[in-house]
Amino acid sequence: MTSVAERDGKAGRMTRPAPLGRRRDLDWIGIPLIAAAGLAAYWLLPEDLALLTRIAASALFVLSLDLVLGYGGIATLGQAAMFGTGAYAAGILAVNWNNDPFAMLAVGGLAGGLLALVTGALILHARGLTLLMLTIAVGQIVQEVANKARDWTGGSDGLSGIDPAPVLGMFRFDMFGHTSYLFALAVLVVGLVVARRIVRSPFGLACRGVSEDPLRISAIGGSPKSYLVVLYAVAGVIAGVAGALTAVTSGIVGLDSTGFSWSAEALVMLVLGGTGRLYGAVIGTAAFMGVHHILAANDPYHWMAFIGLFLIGIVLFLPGGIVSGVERLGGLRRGKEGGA
Amino acid sequence: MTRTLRNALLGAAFGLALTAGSAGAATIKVGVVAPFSGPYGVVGKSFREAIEIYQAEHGKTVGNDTVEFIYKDLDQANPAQSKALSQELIVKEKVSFLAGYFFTPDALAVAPLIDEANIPCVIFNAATSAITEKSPRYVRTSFTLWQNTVPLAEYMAKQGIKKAVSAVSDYGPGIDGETAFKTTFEKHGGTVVDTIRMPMKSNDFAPFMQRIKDSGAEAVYAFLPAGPTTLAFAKAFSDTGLKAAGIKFFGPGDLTQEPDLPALGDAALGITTTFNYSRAHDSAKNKAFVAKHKEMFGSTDTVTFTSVGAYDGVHVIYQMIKNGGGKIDGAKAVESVKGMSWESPRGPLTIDPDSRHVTQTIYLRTVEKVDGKLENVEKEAFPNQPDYGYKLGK
Amino acid sequence: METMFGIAVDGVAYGMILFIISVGLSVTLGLMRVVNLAHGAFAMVGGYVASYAAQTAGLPYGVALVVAVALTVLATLPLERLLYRRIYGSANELAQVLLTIGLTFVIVAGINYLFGPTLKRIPLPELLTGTVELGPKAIPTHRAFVIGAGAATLLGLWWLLERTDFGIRLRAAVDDPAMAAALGIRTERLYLATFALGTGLAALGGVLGAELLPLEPYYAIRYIVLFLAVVAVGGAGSIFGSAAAALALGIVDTAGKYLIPNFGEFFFYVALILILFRWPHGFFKGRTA
Amino acid sequence: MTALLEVEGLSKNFGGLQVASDISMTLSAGDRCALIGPNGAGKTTFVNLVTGVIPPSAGTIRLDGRDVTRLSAAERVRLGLIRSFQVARLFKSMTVREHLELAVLQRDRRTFRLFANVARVAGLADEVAELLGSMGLTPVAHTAVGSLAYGQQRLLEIALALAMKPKVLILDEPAAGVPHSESQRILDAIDRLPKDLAVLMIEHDMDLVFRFASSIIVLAQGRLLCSGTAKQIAADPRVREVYLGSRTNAH
Repeated sequence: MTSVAERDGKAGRMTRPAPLGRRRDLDWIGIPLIAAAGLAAYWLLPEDLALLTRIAASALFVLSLDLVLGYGGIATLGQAAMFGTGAYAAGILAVNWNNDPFAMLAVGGLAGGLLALVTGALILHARGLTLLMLTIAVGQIVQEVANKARDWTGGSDGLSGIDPAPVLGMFRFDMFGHTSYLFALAVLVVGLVVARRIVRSPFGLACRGVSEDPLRISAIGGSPKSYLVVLYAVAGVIAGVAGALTAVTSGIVGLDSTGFSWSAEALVMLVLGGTGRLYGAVIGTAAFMGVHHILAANDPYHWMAFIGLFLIGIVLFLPGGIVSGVERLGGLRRGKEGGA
Repeated sequence: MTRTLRNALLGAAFGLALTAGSAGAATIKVGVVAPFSGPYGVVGKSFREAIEIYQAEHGKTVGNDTVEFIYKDLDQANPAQSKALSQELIVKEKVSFLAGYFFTPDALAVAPLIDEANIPCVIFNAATSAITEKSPRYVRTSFTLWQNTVPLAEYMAKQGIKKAVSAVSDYGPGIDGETAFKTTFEKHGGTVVDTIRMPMKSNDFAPFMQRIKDSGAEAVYAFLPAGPTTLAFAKAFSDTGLKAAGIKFFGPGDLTQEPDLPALGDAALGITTTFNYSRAHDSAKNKAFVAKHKEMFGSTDTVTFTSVGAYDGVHVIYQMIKNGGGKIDGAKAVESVKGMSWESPRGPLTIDPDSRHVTQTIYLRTVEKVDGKLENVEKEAFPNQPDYGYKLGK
Repeated sequence: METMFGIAVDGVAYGMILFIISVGLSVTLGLMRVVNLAHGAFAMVGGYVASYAAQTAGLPYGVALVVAVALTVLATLPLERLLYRRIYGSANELAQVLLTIGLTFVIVAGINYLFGPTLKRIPLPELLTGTVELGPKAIPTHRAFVIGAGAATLLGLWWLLERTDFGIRLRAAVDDPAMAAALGIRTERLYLATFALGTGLAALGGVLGAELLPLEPYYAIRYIVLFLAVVAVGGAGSIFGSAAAALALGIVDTAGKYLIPNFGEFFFYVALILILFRWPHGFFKGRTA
Repeated sequence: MTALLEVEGLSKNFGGLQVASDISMTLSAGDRCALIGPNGAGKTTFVNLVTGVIPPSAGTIRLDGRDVTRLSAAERVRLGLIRSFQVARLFKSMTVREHLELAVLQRDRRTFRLFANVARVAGLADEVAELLGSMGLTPVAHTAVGSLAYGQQRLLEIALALAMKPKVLILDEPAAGVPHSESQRILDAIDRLPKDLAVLMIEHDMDLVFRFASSIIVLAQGRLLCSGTAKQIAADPRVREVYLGSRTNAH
């Protein structure tokens, strides 16, 4: 493995997080900056809150993928399984028992985390293509279960009629989307804070080690798989919360929320922003969905060619994603880039 | 505090925008949400073409008001995205009508929105009966599985078929079709010997064919969403010798929709379907419609059931604008078209006051070659078919 | 008994189609270590060329098949030079996935633009229509033909990789590129040739499998999971592994859909999980891995 | 002296190939033992067997009196059996400091703290600072390992092993590939290893072996050829024969 890693080209760096120490100067400002940008968008684009809400909820989902892929090196195309499970759990809760938005988030996170814990323990011994296939298979099975459990999930018609109670009993989810957006933005910011905390914890440090060289982790007495399973579960909680957040803000859950294409799209957004950098998830999501929104309005057919060329371009010319491009431009990494 | 103030202001502005239509010449906007890209892109295309034909024929103005259509692309079933797009149409574009919606979940997603904003939503396609129950502001100009299946099952029973098998895709509309078929066919003395639900992602239909064969049925009722799976199913039916063995093939007409016919080829010959529209429908109105399509877009390949769904949907919207005298109040607008009847390219239509779904003639068709081109040739007509599934489905 | 036989025959027929369409991916993945998600797109290109050649240009089926394979290989060779060469090596998995997904999107958009979104067909010659009787079971003649073609492909590939100079050099180059280069083997050419082999097989599969997996622009995305499943279960790079995997998955899928159609979708993926649990590297761990 | 590491009759076959046969040895606290042998003698296999990377076909391994033959590599590490790698095997994107933090946290089983801040874990900073100082790595503490000089990477390997508070330390060619100018620092570091530690060093360089080792074990063709004090081994004709027979590989 070492020999291959040494042989690799620039693109191999895509999953390798840059060391924490280097980014410390940029780091503390990131979350307040995102919160401020989010609030600015609220005032500047009051008519686009529907889109902005979807961006915020999706960014949280992509963030969960970043934890798994960027910090754990787990190649997955099944992250939507956790997202969808969280969304359905929250929706079922709201339709049948309790429509408090915070309760919905909690149940969604719990459901996503549990699914990730169980499936992670089953599949995370595998690597590479095998793991990729296993994550896809889990996602497909979850989707099929949702399709079959029509009485609970509405099957292919979707689970509609989710009507969340006002936040704290005061702020109603109206069609203008003010409550939805601010709620989603707040959850995203909390998610970022939590993720940042985890990444900088002893656990986060160990996970970075596992993603680089699992055997070396064994050689200092750690169990790579248990780190990965816990990481997968934590990311599952975040994905589940993101799903629940979508259920809260859109009032409906469809089968697409557990689907392969949603997982793949999240991957594209993450890589666009840059893996292993929490803000990459937010920036990638905003860029992808924003550009999609503008382009799709003009010419839906060429959107696909555009995003395809964009992906190729990113791989060939900007393997670290948008964030790395910005960092390079800003010279933040100047003189510190060296070695391999 | 500022929040409430802001909301109040926006609400007021919005209210003004809605009523602004009354003040002389204005633009009335209609938001159309449909797949314009992706695997179902042809649906959006047919919607758009039909809308343009209608506007070419009837003008872009109603009274003093100009009617403008705004299109939003929703490439696959994604209700959360459907709601976000519709919300944007209402809040940002200030549309007075929502229209389109190909998939059921996408249509269901907007129910709370149209109630809150008091906006009529005219569904051009989404065919699950239960949709119009979810909001009084839905009007539908397409068809439902029940509507197509009930006359078909009755016809099959009348043909003396005793044992039939149903094979449907395992999703909402498929199950609707299965229920409608089983209920009706058994009510008329037939027996449904097997009900097969086929996974949506099936590629190889040979095992289902074997099961149909083993069931000993004389006929099969099949429903699959239009596209590659339908093609593979129909091919498998003829390739595995079921066709040769004399088993009859029936289904709702989505199965043999016009754009797929060339690819289906001879495998499609003899499939008998019931549907609300065929491109080959023999009426002056349809001939004019098809001719106009050819004139404007150069070919009639994309003319199919979604075309008339949209064409008649626009007609309903125009009528609502007329009835309101340029002033649009969602609930009243829907009220004003209840019971409305008109002549469409597909035949006579009436909006049922209860279900707000079109009561229409359902045609029995068989796929045949007409001038070397495969067409759904109408054999019989069953007039005044309502949505049998209203307040019944699920 | 008759039922079991019927399931077996249908399963093998389906499996052979899966094999013929997936083996090219196994070759590129196992021998060149490229996760080529554009495999489905190449298969689709082959199918469209054949469709165009047979329907619009009126060529006979066999000629259309050859033209499709040749043109697809020619059209994709520049891609190897321009794109794939930069992402060889298994440390680049994510880059490979993204680059080839990007390429797939471009091809989908291109096909959509050129041929439109509707289904396309490749007309079969008289000879391949109808059914053949296999004891109590009738199967479409075309499928019987595909089974034969699959078996021929299997043997041909085995011979090519195990018995020819090309195969020996290729395996040497895969095992140790530096050593192979030192021995004067021109790895660049070898990789180009292998890439051509992979795309040629993709195109062949696209044409032969078109009866089952109909041609439309989203073909490239719709079936890629299926192809990957076959390769993962078979073991990347193993020709016989791919065949075994395709047959196993074909039979499991067929049996599941016949016996319990309502839960047919579960069978395929549960089988996939169980197999990969038992054999994490596939049936035949890639000979080169 | 108590025996910390006892190996008895250790064997391994791959297919039909016997890569280790019936090797026995003992290592006590304070021992400085060198493991030598020509290339292909099975030294690396032996280390992999002892550390649990590959399971043995026969034989037992006891660590501090406890049978660890069936334990995983990680479990043996937790019991104090630590190795360094022949080719420096480090996390290229992490800084020197982060390596040592990770090792100490791992040793104390504090790595499953999801919400703690590494910078504020009690006692961590002090211990890491001490380790950095003892290996002379303080100036490069915040440098990513990928851009360290090779000698410094070897020093970090040793520091990492020490951070685990080993009972038995296996050093796999600690100075291999290091330019002469830097090797002195590594030798000094080895000299300063805690006295009560049992150390097994695999080495080719005979100067280094004789400088370091109090006892020597010689492997050839997967078997224990002989063992004894440095003097005994230097005089043993069988050792000369083995080495002369494969001189080209010896250095």
